[in-house]
Formats: sequence, C-alpha cells, structure tokens
Amino acid sequence: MNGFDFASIMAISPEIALLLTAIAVITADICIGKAGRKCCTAGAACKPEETASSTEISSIVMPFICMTGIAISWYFMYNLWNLHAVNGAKYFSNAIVVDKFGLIAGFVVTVAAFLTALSSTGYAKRMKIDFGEYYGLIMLASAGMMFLIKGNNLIMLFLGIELTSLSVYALTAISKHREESTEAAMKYFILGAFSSAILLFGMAFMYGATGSIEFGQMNAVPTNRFLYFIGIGMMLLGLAFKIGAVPFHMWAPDAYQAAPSAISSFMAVGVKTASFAALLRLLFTSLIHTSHMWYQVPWMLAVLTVLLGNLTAISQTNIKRMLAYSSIAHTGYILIGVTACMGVGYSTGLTAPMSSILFYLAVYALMNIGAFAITMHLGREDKDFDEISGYAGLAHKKPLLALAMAIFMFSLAGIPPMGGFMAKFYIFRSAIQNGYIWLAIIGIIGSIISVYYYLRIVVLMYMKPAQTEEQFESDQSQWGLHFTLFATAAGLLILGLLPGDFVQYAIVAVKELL
Amino acid sequence: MFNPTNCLILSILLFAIGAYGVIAKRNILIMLMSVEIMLNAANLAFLTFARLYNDPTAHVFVLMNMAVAAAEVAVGLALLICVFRHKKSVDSTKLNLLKW
Amino acid sequence: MTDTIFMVFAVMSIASAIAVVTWRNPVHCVLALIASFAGVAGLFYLLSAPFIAVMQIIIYAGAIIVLFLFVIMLLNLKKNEMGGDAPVQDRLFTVFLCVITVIILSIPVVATFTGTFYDQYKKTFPKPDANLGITETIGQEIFSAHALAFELISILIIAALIGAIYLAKKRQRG
Amino acid sequence: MELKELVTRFIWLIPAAPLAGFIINGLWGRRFSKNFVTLIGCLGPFIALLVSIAGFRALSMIAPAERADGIVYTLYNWISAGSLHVDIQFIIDPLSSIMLLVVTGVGFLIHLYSIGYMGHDKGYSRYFAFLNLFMFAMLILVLANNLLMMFIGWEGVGLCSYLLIGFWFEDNEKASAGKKAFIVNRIGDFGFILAIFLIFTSCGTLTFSGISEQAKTLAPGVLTAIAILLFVGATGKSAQIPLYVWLPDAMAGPTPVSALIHAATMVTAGVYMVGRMSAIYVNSPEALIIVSIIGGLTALYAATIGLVQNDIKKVLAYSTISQLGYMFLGMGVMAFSAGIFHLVTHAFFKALLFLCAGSVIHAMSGEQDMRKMGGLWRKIPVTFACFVIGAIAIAGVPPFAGFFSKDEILWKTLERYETTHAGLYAVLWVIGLLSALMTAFYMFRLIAMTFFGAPRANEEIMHHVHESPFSMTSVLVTLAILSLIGGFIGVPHLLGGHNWIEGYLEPVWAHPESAGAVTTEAANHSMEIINIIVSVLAGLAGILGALLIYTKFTALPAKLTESNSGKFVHRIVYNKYYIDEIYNALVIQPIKYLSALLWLIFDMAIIDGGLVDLSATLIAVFSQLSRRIQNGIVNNYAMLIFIGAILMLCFFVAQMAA
Repeated sequence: MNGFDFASIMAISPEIALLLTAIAVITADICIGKAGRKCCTAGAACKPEETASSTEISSIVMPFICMTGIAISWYFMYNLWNLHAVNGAKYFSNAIVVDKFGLIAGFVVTVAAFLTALSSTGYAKRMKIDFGEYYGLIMLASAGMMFLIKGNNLIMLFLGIELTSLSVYALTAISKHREESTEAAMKYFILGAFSSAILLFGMAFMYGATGSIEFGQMNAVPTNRFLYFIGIGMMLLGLAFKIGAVPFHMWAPDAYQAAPSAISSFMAVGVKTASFAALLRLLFTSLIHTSHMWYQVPWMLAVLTVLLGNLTAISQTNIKRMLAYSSIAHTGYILIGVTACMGVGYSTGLTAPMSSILFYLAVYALMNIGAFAITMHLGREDKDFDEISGYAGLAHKKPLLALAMAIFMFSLAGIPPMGGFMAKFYIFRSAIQNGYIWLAIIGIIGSIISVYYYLRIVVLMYMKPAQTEEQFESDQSQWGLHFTLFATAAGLLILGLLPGDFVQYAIVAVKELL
Repeated sequence: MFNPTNCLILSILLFAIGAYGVIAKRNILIMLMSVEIMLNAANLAFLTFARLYNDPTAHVFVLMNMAVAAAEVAVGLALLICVFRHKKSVDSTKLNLLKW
Repeated sequence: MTDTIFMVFAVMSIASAIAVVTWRNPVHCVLALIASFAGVAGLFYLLSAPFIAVMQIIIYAGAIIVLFLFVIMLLNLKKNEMGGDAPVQDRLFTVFLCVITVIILSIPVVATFTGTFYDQYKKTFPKPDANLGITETIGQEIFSAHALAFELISILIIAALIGAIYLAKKRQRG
Repeated sequence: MELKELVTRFIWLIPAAPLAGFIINGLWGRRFSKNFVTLIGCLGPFIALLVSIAGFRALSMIAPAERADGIVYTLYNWISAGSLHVDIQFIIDPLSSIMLLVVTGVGFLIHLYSIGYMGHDKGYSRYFAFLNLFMFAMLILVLANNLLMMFIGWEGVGLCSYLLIGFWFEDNEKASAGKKAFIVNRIGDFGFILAIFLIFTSCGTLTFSGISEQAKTLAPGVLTAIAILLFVGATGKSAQIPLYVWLPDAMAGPTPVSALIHAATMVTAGVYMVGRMSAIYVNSPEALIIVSIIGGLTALYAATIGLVQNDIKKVLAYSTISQLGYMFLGMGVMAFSAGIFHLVTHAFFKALLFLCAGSVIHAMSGEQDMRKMGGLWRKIPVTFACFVIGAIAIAGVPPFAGFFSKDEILWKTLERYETTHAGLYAVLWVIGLLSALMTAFYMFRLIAMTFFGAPRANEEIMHHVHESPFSMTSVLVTLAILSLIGGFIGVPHLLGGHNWIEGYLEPVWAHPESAGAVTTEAANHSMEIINIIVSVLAGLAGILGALLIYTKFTALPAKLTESNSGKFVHRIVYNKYYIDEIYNALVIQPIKYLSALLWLIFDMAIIDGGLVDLSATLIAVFSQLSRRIQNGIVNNYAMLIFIGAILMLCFFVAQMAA
C-alpha cells in the first residue's frame, strides 16, 4: 500500500495520536500563558496569585492532556493488535511494518511516557520547567521512538533515531538554568551527532553493499561482503551508542545525572527500548544470516558493558549517576540476550532470547522509573534527592517509601521474587540454551557484583540513623508520584510472581515475526 | 569517467577529517562544523552508490539527511548558547562539572 | 576533462575541510566550511545529482552556515573563550587513528571495485540513467515511496524548533 | 480419603498463613497493641502447624508404595515459556512432611518463646513480621515441587536471615554481619543457579520427579557437575567448609532467631536439598565422596574450634556447623534417612540449647561471655535442667534423641567400609567419633563454666539473675521433652526398634544402579554393637572429661583450705594448677594453636582475606580505575567511541579476509 488510504492511516494511528497530543499541549500552553499574561496586563498591577493559579491549572491540565493522548494511542494499538492477528503488515511502500513485536515495544515506551507525565504533575512545577515544551517534547520523543520501532527501512530508522534524539537532547537541558543540565545536554549532543554521522556512514555502505535500504531486501547475503560488513559494523556502533553500550556509553552517566529525574528515567527506558527494538528488527530481518561470522562483536560489547557498568556503579556517590551506570549494566544483560540470538537456527533458537529481551525491557522500565521517581519524591525546590548518603534512615521516617525503594533495588539486583529476577533468569537461560554459557556466567557474576551497590542503599535506608530531622520532608502534595510508585512497585511484584502471561504475549509477538 | 573508488575514498577522507575535528578541536563551534563534514561525507558515499545502482532512493535519503543536519545544527547551536550563558566560553574542556 | 574537474572539486573539499579542523578562528572556519560544501556540491553534480547539488548549496550554505555565523556573531567570542586544540600528543594520536580509519575503510572499497563485482557494474557507469538525478524523479520518489519519511521530516523540524527556541530564549517560568 | 482431599485443598494455607501475618504486622504492626501483634504473629505459624499435622496424617493413611508421589497441589501455571514449564506446585511427600513438622513445630515454639524474649524490644512488631516472612519463605522452600520454586524460597530465607541478623541495626558490627551472611550466601547461590540452568538444559524439566527420571540417563560428567554445583549452593546455606564463615557472625541477631534460622531450619536447607536431589547424587559417586569428605572435615574442624570459644552463642554456632557436617556426612554415605533423622533431632536439641542460652543471656542482662558466668544452676534451675537434657542429647547418650541419629550416621559410614574406598570411610568414621567426643566435651565445658563453680559475674548482675517467664520456660520444657523422646522415631532394629523413620522416608530416595552389594544384617550385628558401644563411650568420655576438668577443682570451696587437712587441700590446689598446666600444655595449647592457626589460615587469610576482602578490594580498585575513563572531557569520549569503532571495523575487516 503506497498512499494515505484509511488502512495506512490506521497503521500509524498511535503515532498520530501522540503527535496531535504534542500539538495540543503546546497550543494549550500558549493559550493558558496568554490568559495568564492578560490578567497581568489588564489589571493595574500583576497579581502574583493569578499567575500562580494559571501555573497551577496548567501543571495539572498538561499532563492530563498527555495521558489522555497516550490512552487514545493505547486504544489504537489495541485495535492494531487485534487487526493483525496473523502477521505483520507493511504500509507506505514498506516504510513501516505493524506487528505485535512492535506493538509490545511501543506499549512499553508509551507506558514509560505515561508514567513520566503522571509523575511530573507536581514535579515539573517544582523544577521550574516550562510545561508546554516539556510535555510537547516528551510526546514528540515518544512518537519518534514509536516510528523507530515500526520503521522498516534505513530512512525511517535514521529519522526515528534523530527525532527521538533531538527531543531528548532538548529535554536533558529542560531545566536550563542549571549549569550541569546544559553541560550534560551539550556533551550528549556532540557525542550523539558524532555517532549519528558514523551510523549514517554505515548506512551508506550498507546501501552500497545491498543496493537497497529496505530491511527485508538486505537479508540476502550480498555479492560483496566487504562493504556489507563495514556497513554492519558502523550501524551497530550507532545503535550501541543509543542503548549505551560500553565503550559508547559515556553520555549516559552525565545525561542521567544532570537531567531532571523524570526525564532521566524516560530517556533511559524509552530510548533503550526503542533502540533495542530497532536493533532486533534490523537483526532478524537483515543481518541474522551472517551473524555467525560476527557474533563476537556483540559478545564483547555485552561483556564489557556488564563488567564496566557494574564496577563503576560501585564507587558512585550520586544515586542518579549510580542508576545511570546500573542502566548501562542492564544494557549489558539485554545485550547478552541479543548475542544469544546470533549464530543459531533461524526460527527455533530465536524465540526464547527475543521474548526474554521484550520481557526484560518491560521489567526494566518499571524498576527504573520507580527508582528515579523516589529521587523526585524526596527532592525539594529545584533539586532531586540524589546523594546516596542522604538515604540513611529513610525507613524510619517514611517506611512505605523505603519499602518501595527496597523493592526497586532488589528488583534491579535480580533478587526473587521481584520482576528483575525473572527477567534475568529468562535472559541467562536463553543464553545458555543457545550455547553461550560463558556469557551467562559473566552476566551472573556481574549481577552478583551489582548486589553490593544496590544493597548499600537498602542497608542505608533500614540500618542507619537519619542525618537530620527534616531531611525527608518534601514540600508538595505528590499524588501523581504516589500513584507512579505504587504502580511500578506492584507491577514489579506481579511480573516477578506471575510472569507467565506477559511472557506468553512476548512469545506470540516474537513467533509471529519469525 | 566515473570511478566509484575515487569518490568513496574521497568520502572516507572527509569522514576521517571530520572525526579528527570532533576529537581534536576544543572549540565546540568547530566540533559542530566537523560533524557537518562527516554528514557530508556520508551523503557523498550515498550519492556514489546511487550512481552505481542508478537508484533515486539514495537521493531522497540524502535530501532527508540535509534536513536532519539543519535541524541538528539548530538544536546544537541553541544548546551552545545555553552553555555559553553559564560558562562564558565555548571551550569543551570547560564542560567539566560532570565526571566519574 | 571530467577527471580534472573531479580533481579540482576533490582537492577543494578536502583542503577546505582540513582548514576547518586546523584553523582557530571560527569565522575563518565557517568560510572554509562553505568552500568545502561547495566542493562537495560540485562532486554531487558530477555524480549526476544536480538537484541535490543545488539543495546542498541552499541548505548548507544558505541555512546551516548562516546559523553558524549568527551564533558566532551573537556570542562575540573573545580569544580566551574559544578553546583551542587538544595537546600535541593527543592530536598526533588522533591523526594516527584517522589514518588507520582511512586505511581500514579503503581496503574493502578498493577490494570491491577491482574484482568481478566491479566489472559487472562497469557497463552502466559511463551512461547513467538520464532521469536519475533530476527534480522530477526525486519528487516522484519522495511523494510516493517515501511520503511518510517526508512527513516525518516535518515533525522532526517541529521538534527541533521547539527545542531550539526553548533553549535559546532567555525567559523561563518560575 | 476425605482427609487427603481436605489437605490437598488447603495446602496453600501453610505458606499463606505466615505470609498474611507478615503483611498485617509489617504494614500496620506499629499501630496495633502488643497483644494483637503477638496474636497475629503466632497465629500464622500455628495454622501452618495444624495443616502440616493434617498433611502428615493424610500421608500416613496412604499406602507406603504410593507415598512417594505425595499429595500434590497446583496453585497455578507460573512460567510457561517455550520448553520451560514451571508450576507453582506444592508437594507433601514423606520428606517434606517431616520437614514441615520440624519447621512449623519448632518455628511455632520459637514464636512463643519470642513473646517473652523480645517483649521489651521496640521493634517488636517488625521482629514478628520478619519472623513470619521467614516462615513463609522456608515453607515455600520445603513445599516446592520444582527447583525454581525451591530457589525462590532459598533466596527468601537468605533475605530474611539477613534482615534478622541485622535486626539491631544500630550496631554497626551487627549490620555488617548481616551483610557478610548475605554476600557469602550469594556465592553459594551462584553455584545453585548454575546448577539449575545446567539441569534445565540437560533434563528439560525442573520438577523433582522429572529430574529423578532423567537423572539416570545423563552423562556422568554432567551429573557430577550438577551435583557439585548444587553442593556449592548447600555449603553456602548450610555453612560448610569453605563457606561457613558467616554463621558464627550471624549470632549477632536475637537469640530466638539464631535458634530458628541458624540452628533448626534454614541452615538445614542444604541437607534437605541434597536429599531432594538424591537421584542426582546416587548416580555420581565422585560427588558423594566430596560431600562426605567436606561433611566429615567440617564436623571435626568446627568441633575443635568449639572447644576454645568463650562466647556462649559462638560455642553453639560452631557446634551447629559441626552437626551440619554430620548430616552431610550421612548424605555422603547415602544414609539419606539417617541424615534427615539427625536433622530432626538436631532441630530439637539445638533449638533447645540456643533457647536455653537465650534464657541464660536474658538472666545475665545480656552477658554472653562464659568467663563471666558460673554458679547459675541454683538461680535458674529450669533452664539448667533443660540445658543439661539438650547437652546429653547432643553428646549422644542413650536414650536421648541425639544418640540414635548420630549413631545411625556413624554406623552407615562404617558400613560403607565394606564397599570401595575402605580407607576413606574408616578415616571418616574415626573423624566422626572424634567429633562426637569433642562435642560432648565442649558442651559440658559450657555447662560447667556457665552453671557450676563460683559466680564470676559482679554482685549486681548476680542479684538480678532470675528464671525466665513461663512463656519461655514452657517452650524449653516442651523442647526438652522432644529431645528426650525424639530419638524413638528411629530406634534401630538391633535395639528392638523398627526404625520407623527409615521405612517412612525410604520411598523418597533414589537407589544407585548397583544396589545389590548390601551385606546381610546378621553378619554385621557384632560390628553394629561395637559401633554403638564405642560411640556411647566417646560421648561419656567427653562428658566426664569436661566435668572433671572444669568443676572438680573450682567446686571445692575455699573453706577446705582452712580446715585441718589444709596441707592436703593445698596439694589439691597445687595439683589443680598442675593438672591445668598439663591440660593447658598438652591439650588446650595445641588445640588453641591449631584452631588459631586454622582460624588464621582459613578464616582470615583465605576466606575473609582472600575471598571476601580481596575480592571486595579488587572490585573497589577496578571501580576506581573504570570511573577514571569518565574524565569529563567530551573530546576524550569521542575519541573512545572512535577507537571502539576502529576496533570493531578491524574485526570486521579481519573477518572478511578470513
């Protein structure tokens, strides 16, 4: 199907919903802002309580517009899920493909966006962030991620990455009055642009080797492997940068530490999920047939990422930076799953690793958003609560909050019965099943190392006295955050105790693909 | 007489020069310019292959890349202005708050 | 004749690119960048992509370079605010890395275009499809096969606009 | 049949009841009155105990041949991914029913005891919540019908152990003891989880029955690897060489916790697991030998250390390690029933000993050093009587519980003497005997130092010494009765019993392929009698020796020196000094040096220094190094990316050339 017929429009309806939401948010911001200014200029003197009330209104209205938009997009996704019961369908001259794999990955991304919007209700105001740009860019970034997931040719892949990245660069610096925020965004931007250029160069070679930019057309082992391999190498690098694999990870600690926590978690979860989905799609449509010749590259990346991520996390004193390194480590675990896809039989060996990657991404989304939400919850003024030593004695002052944090930490460390354990279990199992036993062992060693730094937080919270009396008093009513924390913690327990159903969905989605 | 080897090696050279600029220059403005050189190199490679395959798809791709490059530069320079407000410098070594 | 023109454009783009990464003054660098873009545009033309060549001039020279110049004027950098080059040993090491890159990437290119693969395609080189690079072909391609990508570009530019305006403006709520 | 259906329907209550207690007390415990917290906290284990008894009854009604299949209840389909299919499935078979009775029975008693012991603690509700959570995890471990569920319980008890060791977290040392326990256990878990993966890849299933069926078909190398990896997990949880180090430190927790978790239940999980996987072990003779050697060495090694400890709980901790070694020795010689039997009796008397020690500590206002005790038996007679019963039981004097089980293990070891590796089993038997001697010795040394002799504590403390409240002493008496009669479930045929427990558990165990070489019983009767006599003598010798050395001279009051036979008395005093010297020079000093040396080599150098500290230091150093990469200058990041790109491209170019 080439043109803009009804079916094609429906195929991108979730994205359209997100984009329209973005426009609605920005428009609403302008309108409310104008209304606020009008009552300032009309009266003899600007009444601060009136501007305050307009801020108050928009701080509630905007996230609600976003959440509504995401809910509508979920409705469309649900329709597509039922519509494409059998197989993925391609639209816009094969530019995008709609399948259950993409829908699940897209769902994870939008859940992340939803929870980010929800948790930002009081947060954005406290952080002195402009709502219109903030929520608009979140919606645009989510749309970019959705296109990245659905893209079926190199143009869509590149544009999806760029749309996502450009929005996220701006979001990193969204509290631009803070010096480290802008600094991190600048670094992220330079490295991102640099790796995009490398990615693009790789795409050129890929195109040169195969004569096509379409995923399905690039799968036949081409006549000249020379350019083809160069293309694979450079494209892998570009995607490895986006997922934050070592040694292309250096942007991640800076960006996660300096961005507002809501954005840190959104960027960690969304960008990672979308990039992994794109990587997997590229892999199984185009590259899998030659993967036995170069699986050593992702193998090496996975090992480096697991070890370096976990080791560096130990010596951190800032919890957001620690979570950033831990997110690098988690990238490593997922890369173990990616490696497990390689060099094995096409359809038989792929189901387990690919479905476990989907499951891992979902679990990772919940625990990461939850952990970052704690730093938002305890923060005051325009700061996040990010000193690790500050968590001492949290359990005595705020037992429920500490319990939630303990759940996230245990889940991140992979201790049963949290979701993180099941996710790791599935990943390592699939690696062993496909013969990557050493990789699994290194992964397990990494996760044992990780117990050190996750447990440290729990020990601090439960077994040390608080430093000062008033340090845990947060100054906002944060029902959005409460709900986010509850949802993520409950979700982790459910995914840990009853993973069967979700894994079944993932398997259905993956099987359809193969 | 069209010779793809020459064109591709030229694009590789441009790519390497751009990469040198990003790594070795400490002026963020010039680093951004170097990134543009790298993108240009990629475009050149694309067009070489388009000529090889007689395929207009790559032309579209290159056009898209140009738009993306323009958008990227806009965001990058806006960020640079932001950074300059805080640091009063475009020296990349002054971006040293965040480390370890 | 074509070879000579090719060489001229090639030398022009390479030399001015080197100038960009060696000169210190951003204004000079921008001027060199224009020359480099122009050289590459000439190469585009030689690769039977006249439309892209024109777009290269318009977008790069017209939009990007102007943006750079605006920012340079806006910032009005003094010498100590510019930041120079990396230390000598770093630069030498980078040069070394770049040379390795060139070698590594050239090996497959040379290997590809000397063997049978090359012979197979050689026949089509002298006479490219007359319609290859002209505006009409590209237009048709954009609005049929890549219509969605074209739409996506507009969204991307919106996102970039929102981001850039937000970051560059001074006022902030709160 | 009706009872069986009823039990099947309500198996889930066994773990669910403590879990409910945990949730209620954990969430709202602070707001409840203390009595209500107590009620909630004890109700869960009590319900679990009732259902367990019912399950045991129901199982006894089934014909012995069908008992091995047990009563199975599937709660729901837990994981079903590809070829992996795991259910949340509970099983009550002879093995788990015995274990259930021990866990819920002893657990319930210790809950009762805690009411008095922890009565004044400000974390009362938190304590009961954790204790209930522990019960839940332990019962999941016991009831599991597949390895993965068992692992969940396994990790759960580790977590609770960590929480409870560090219960008084204000004390830094105690918090770090908890951490040490957790980390050492994780090393063991590493082996366990690898074993699970290996089993899954080679057997394709994780249920116990499935594994038993598949075990015979596996390659010997794989079997041995699985068995050894599982045993690594067991050494972590059950505190065997070389991973025992956490257990003595774990004594930092409240005493009832030590009794429940670090003596009666959790630490025996490794033994239970080895028993569950008997199908793997019987088919791997190499692994069995390793298990028996490690078990025997641990038994001896921990006993020698126990001889010279002065902290009352540390003595009991090393004693626990030693007794666990016994159990593994039993497992290693394929005397699975005897191992489990010892597990049961040990649960009774060691819980009793710990609780008595708790009562002593309670009476002494928190003092744990035996050198500052003495002369307590008049002041706390009930505790003293119970302690003596427990000590006699552990010393192996008939007809107390420990005699039957310990004797059974020794006998089975000796019996193996007739098969291959004769020398090895003879040595193991001697080791077992020696440890029995030492066990008796240090137990009565403890009694002598604590209860006899002149009081060494200051007046004020002695003045406050009082018997514990009824809620505590009643538990002690109950456990003392159990320690007294618990052995009668396994009276050997030789002594006119019919070894009920062996027959009851028999259907559960797998049998080796070449089981034909068992000698007739009659021929061995004389050997068995010798074994019994020797082991009883060893126990008695230990008891007498300790009592002689530690009480005879200190018990003589100073008055005697003033009497007309003063010279004689003086000589005795002198003699005492003399004997002490000899004893000191010949026995204590060498053992002290030996155990100090062992402690130095194993504890400090290899384990603390080598494994824990060194790895921690190494990791810290690497961590410092790796963060240096992130030096803050963006150009360097770009360079690293570029180097990464070049390395990747080099790989691809090399691959092309190949």
